[in-house]
Amino acid sequence: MTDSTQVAVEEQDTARTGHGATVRAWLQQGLAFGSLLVLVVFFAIASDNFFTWSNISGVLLATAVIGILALGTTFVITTAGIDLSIGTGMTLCAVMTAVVAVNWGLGLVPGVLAGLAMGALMGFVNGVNVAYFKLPPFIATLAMMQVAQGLALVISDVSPIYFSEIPAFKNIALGTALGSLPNAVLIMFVLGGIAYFMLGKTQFGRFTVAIGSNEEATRLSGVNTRRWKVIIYTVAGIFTGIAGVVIASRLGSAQPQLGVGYELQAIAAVIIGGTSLLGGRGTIVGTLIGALIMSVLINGLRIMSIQTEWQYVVLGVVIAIAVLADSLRSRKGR
Amino acid sequence: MTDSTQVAVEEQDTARTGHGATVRAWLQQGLAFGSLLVLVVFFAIASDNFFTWSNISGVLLATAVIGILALGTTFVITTAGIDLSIGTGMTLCAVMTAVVAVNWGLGLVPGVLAGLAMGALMGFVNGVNVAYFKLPPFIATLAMMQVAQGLALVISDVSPIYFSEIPAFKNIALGTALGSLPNAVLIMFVLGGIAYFMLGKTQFGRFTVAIGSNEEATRLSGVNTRRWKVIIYTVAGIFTGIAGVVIASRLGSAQPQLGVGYELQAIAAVIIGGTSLLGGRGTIVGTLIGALIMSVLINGLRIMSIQTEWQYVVLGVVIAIAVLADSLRSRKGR
Amino acid sequence: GCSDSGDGGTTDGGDGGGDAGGDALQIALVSKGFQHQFWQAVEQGAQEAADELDVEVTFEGPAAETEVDAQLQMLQAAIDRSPDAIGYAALDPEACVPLYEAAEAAEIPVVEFDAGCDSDYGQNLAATDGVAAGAIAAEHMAEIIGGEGQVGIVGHSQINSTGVERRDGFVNEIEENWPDIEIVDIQYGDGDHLRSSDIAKAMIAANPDIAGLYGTNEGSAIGIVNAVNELGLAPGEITIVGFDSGSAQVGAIESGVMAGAITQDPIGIGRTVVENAVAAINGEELEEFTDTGSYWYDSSNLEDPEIAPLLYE
Amino acid sequence: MSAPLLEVEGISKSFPGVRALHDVQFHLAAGEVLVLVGENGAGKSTLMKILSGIYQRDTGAIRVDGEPVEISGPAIAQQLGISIIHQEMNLMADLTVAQNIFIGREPRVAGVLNERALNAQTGELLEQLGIGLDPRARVGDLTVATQQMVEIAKALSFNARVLIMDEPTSALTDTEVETLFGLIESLKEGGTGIIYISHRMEELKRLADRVTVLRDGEYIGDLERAEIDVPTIIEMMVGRQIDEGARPVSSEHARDEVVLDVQGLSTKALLDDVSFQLHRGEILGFAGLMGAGRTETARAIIGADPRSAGTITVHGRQVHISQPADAVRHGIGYLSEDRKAYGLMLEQDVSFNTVLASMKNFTGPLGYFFDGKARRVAQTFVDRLRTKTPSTSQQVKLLSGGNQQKVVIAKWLARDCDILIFDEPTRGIDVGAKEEIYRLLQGLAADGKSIIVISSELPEVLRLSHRIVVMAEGRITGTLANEDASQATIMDYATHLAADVTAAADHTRGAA
Ligand SMILES: Nc1ncnc2c1ncn2[C@@H]1O[C@H](COP(=O)(O)OP(=O)(O)OP(=O)(O)O)[C@@H](O)[C@H]1O
Ligand SMILES: Nc1ncnc2c1ncn2[C@@H]1O[C@H](COP(=O)(O)OP(=O)(O)OP(=O)(O)O)[C@@H](O)[C@H]1O
Ligand SMILES: [Mg+2]
Ligand SMILES: [Mg+2]
Repeated sequence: MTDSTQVAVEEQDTARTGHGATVRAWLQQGLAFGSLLVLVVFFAIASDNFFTWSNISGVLLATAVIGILALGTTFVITTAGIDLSIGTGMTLCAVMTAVVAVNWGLGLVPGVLAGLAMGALMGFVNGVNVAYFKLPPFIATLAMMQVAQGLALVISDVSPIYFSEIPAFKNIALGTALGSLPNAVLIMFVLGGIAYFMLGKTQFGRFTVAIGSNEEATRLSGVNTRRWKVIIYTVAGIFTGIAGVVIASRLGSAQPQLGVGYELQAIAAVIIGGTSLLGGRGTIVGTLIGALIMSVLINGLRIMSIQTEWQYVVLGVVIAIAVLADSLRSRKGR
Repeated sequence: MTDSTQVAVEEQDTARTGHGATVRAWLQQGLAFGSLLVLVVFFAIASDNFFTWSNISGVLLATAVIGILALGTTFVITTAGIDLSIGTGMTLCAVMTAVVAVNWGLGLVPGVLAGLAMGALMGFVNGVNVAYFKLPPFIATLAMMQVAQGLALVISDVSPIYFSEIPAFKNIALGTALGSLPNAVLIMFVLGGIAYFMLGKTQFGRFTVAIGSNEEATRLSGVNTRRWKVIIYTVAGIFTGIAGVVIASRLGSAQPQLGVGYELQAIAAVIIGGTSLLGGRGTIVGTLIGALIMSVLINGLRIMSIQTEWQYVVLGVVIAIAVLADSLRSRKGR
Repeated sequence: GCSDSGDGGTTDGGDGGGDAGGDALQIALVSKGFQHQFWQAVEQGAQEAADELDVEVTFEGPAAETEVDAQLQMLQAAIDRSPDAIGYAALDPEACVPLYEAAEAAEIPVVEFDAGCDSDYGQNLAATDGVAAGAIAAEHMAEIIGGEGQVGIVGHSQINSTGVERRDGFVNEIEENWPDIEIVDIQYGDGDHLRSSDIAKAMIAANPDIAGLYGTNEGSAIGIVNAVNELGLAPGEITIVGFDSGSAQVGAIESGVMAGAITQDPIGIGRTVVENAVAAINGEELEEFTDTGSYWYDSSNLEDPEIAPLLYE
Repeated sequence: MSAPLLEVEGISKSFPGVRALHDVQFHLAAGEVLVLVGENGAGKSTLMKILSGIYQRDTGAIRVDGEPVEISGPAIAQQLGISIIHQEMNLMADLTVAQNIFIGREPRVAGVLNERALNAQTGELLEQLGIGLDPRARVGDLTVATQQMVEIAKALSFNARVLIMDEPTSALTDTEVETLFGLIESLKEGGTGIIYISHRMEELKRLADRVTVLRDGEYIGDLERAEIDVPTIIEMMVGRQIDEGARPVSSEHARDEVVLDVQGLSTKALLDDVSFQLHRGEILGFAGLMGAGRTETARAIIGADPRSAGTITVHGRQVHISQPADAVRHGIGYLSEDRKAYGLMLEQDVSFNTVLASMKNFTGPLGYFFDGKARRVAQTFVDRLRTKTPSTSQQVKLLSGGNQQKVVIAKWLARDCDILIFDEPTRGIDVGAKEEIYRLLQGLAADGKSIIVISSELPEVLRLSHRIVVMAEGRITGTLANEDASQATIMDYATHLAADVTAAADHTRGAA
């Protein structure tokens, strides 16, 4: 009798869970990837101009900024947190880079470092507010969103700062170190690889997932959850800083009024990819796919000359459907 | 033996929980109310022009729209949900009102009803997506946010619609049925009363809190949680509809591009008031106080002619502090 | 007494003229925005005039030109501060009417800039004719591309008066006078540089033969310039016509990537509104409308004395 | 003979890959107590969830009063008069006791909730049940045991015809257990049929009119009251014999070395001058009534809750512990009594949970995590504790209650702390596995680890501990060597201070 159960159990194993979490994660991503494929095929059929190298590389470039933001925020969302400050925060980092590189005349490297440091600082403050002052992440980062927006305007003196004196700066995003793909795209994929490693293969990632699954149980297991949360938000902040540098490089300038709205796009990408807002479930590959879905969709609609107002409608519906498919699947799994 | 335990338990009870939930709720609101008072006193001292009747009534009027949105969304947040569609949704309702009342020439009452119906419909769709299709509320309402934004532009034919032919329409928000307070303010307070009653004194409210506390347990108690969630989102949608009518009346027009950003302000008001994003804890009085804090703060900074960019910074910092005080208190309470 | 600020150098403005009155006049400007270069230039002009006339101005505007409600609250707060005069640029011509009544009741004169309010109380409107400006842009575009081919528009708003006027002026001019030019697409990027460049790239991808692109404000125009740069197209391969000024546009025109652009006179607008406000305080009669003009500039006239001062950084 | 009150036949239920039930049958008469026993993962809870409408059966028939029924949801079960106390807490933490019990059935006047009537009604119910609880207390503020009482009151409030209790006593101390048994007696007299699930064998004899045994999801057999014999039942359950180990004696651990010295520990809420010493190789039992402060003592030691006074000395060095991470760093591990809230990541798999407290052992350069090693270690614990799980990659929420508990135990065994504090470690664990865990703990102690076991089961305390600390009302009222202790002496210490306090309280109340 014991034997028969065992067999049944083993069967199940290979059939469904296999390496449990792994298979589930793959299914998830498979689904998001399916949505992406459907979109690509649809647009390729609908418009001759979609599937050209120039447009594809344009789509990838358009994904870069949102993608990098989404990567960082995947960690935060996996802890059951949220980061609303990434949009304006990115702008503040871009402005910081410009102020140091151009206004202070310190040049490219110090500028970039300053931008990243600014991102780390914001993330650190967010983390301290969330972990030590127990602010709900929504509020802590909403406050930071406002502060960053204000500070970006203040330190830039409410005017764009151009990198015209540092022509090399443009290459960070638009140079082509490898083939003809813009560097920004490479940066996104490299960061994706790093994030994948961090979330899936390191202690950092384990604790990120654990905190999102059950923070109190993690704390009682002897994990210094507060310190780790600060680290997680700081890492997310560094990604924000990188996004800031990339967008500044791409635009050739720091535009202090930019940024609001990017946070929701990035968060949407993360969730479409399969990361759960309830925490405990995060996928980096999914996030990149989610970001690609968003930008393919937007690009495709533009290529097809859909009116801007209808673009909003379609975007909303597709976001819902992309996640719907996932949620229906996991309901069946029950 | 049983007796002794009984006494012990009761003692503990009175000592610690008192009237448990009630006391906590009052403390909460007391704290938010304290922050509000501090702000009012500060601005009254800092500027002679703050504490004038005209300005106070202006502040109240400015609170009305955000306040009404925040009231409706308090229910949703109490269920541990979120509603990002209230900002652009409000706009869609305003446009709907205008289309029916002005473009179709059906006049005031059908217009208002159409606006409310539109709100109810959006809420209903959100509710169905969340309850039956198991979409995360963040995504369901983010999608609706986009769709509403697009539809508002589409049905208005991308231009503001003016109510100049229906002069009475302005009175909905700006008439003064009672003393010299604008009706919009009255509407907000009356709705506040209704919401207070609904959340605290009806089964609707009880289930709202129960779902937010432990949805599964509520379901296992025999409550049709899915149906109630649809009802809750629909009610929130009706509040959105009312906000749409009020803002249209106040502006004398439906502005189809308005609305983005209102959702975050309203949600911030709700949380500042003491409602928990984790669900299970909602306070209507707190929400109104939270909305007042936001608008007093913004108005005060304007009255003091603080530069706009610094206003953002101060706003962010004050939001954080207002909630911080609460979170520190509740940490001690443990 | 209108203003309550203590005398003698409270803020930067108080240069201690020591006249009989002592306190400087207060003028509150409520604009449509503050972050864009255009509004920064308006503020600059206002500040210059204020310094010359020895008055104090405050300048504020909402974050986006969609925020009608926020702007009304700013106007309300301005009235409650009881300045000596208000300068207002209406985001919506109707919604401001009740507040104009409040200003009238408080006996605060209101002068207008950029866009007016449908109330009789406001005095003088200092603004540019956006439709005319759009038509000028269209004319130059058409001439440069030789009167035929496809063009696209990257707008900054499908609904704000500036966005609509500049687009409509352009479209009407093409439709009426240039039958061989086809407007293939109009999309809107909210003046966001990044979004505008992605839109421009998509337009170019969708219409490989496109001959010209028109951006209706600074962000839209720079977005197009960035797109063309990113695609590695040679300067002039696609004719770009922009709007407004700023160092990036001037740079793009100098390098030949952009054919030319329309500039308004925001500094002039700022100056005019302050001068008119002071005149209104003094009870002078004001004209109904001051056209501050719009001008085509390209590499040939960048340095011209009439144009150069209009090209704010 | 009329049809039985409830009858099920041929019930099978599979989850993807797991066959939880196969052709199971049982019947229940009115006024009867049927005790359902079986190892962890035998399918007891699954069967009850089918009866209460949470799961749908794959095959088989359910008859109430001889009529076939379809129980498609919790509301239908309620209508049929079937009421259940779940194994895992299912309460709304933010609502009060009264609001929880009567959710959906609140007294209303013209649609308006009548809170006063609700509280009065609840007060009456609680009084009738002999549960001393304020109807207005917020459930989230109550201890696990009190919450369990609320669950019981809630299930009873339905006046159900069939009452299912899935391990209702696992979190209760003897006092509440007695209260509950009294209730069961009176319900029986009223004609309610009761299905009772428990791993506590001593309860069988007290309660059962009949015992039904399940093993690996299959029906094994029924025993009438007269036939009930614990060893026989255990053999039917586990398919082999379990011999109970002997009680230890305090002198068994000869080593006098003090590894943990707690002095004057107090907290704002409850604890008052708690002092004790734990020796190397010793198992120190903590006994006491519900709310005596044992859990609070443990939480205060490891820094999970703030202390108001007291020093903690580990291996002769006074240590500063302000959060659990500090405690673990000093070699103190704490297994919480509430596995769902404080012990497990339900969404994660067995391996994830097992290694969480000992991440250092699996972490290499750059923070690289050795997943393969973690899985191997997790598998060894699955084998050692006989955890019933298809693999180490099964999500913990899909395991049965007892097997979840084994995963929490594995987590602390993997960490290999010098000092282990186990709070109700065998909650919901079946007899066979329990004995294995006892041996495991004794083995650890023999290897020189020091262990504190907090338990509400006196037999367990006596079975395990070298010495026994008894607490009451936040104070230590006695410390006994095992050979001096009996259930009676422990109860004596556990209540005598309470009596004093009661007298004092009555006094002040009289004065006020
Ligand atoms: N939702 C589910 N998905 C997959 N497997 C499940 C699920 N629920 C239960 N199981 C499995 O079904 C079997 C029976 O579980 P059940 O909870 O009924 O056991 P039990 O007899 O109540 O055990 P315990 O005494 O430990 O509570 C177990 O192997 C368990 O892992
Ligand atoms: N979070 C808390 N805040 C304040 N008091 C609490 C809290 N948790 C528990 N208590 C109270 O502290 C007392 C001691 O509870 P504790 O859990 O330590 O007792 P215990 O001896 O472990 O008993 P059991 O776990 O069986 O209830 C109880 O009266 C309980 O009501
Ligand atoms: Mg069970
Ligand atoms: Mg305990």
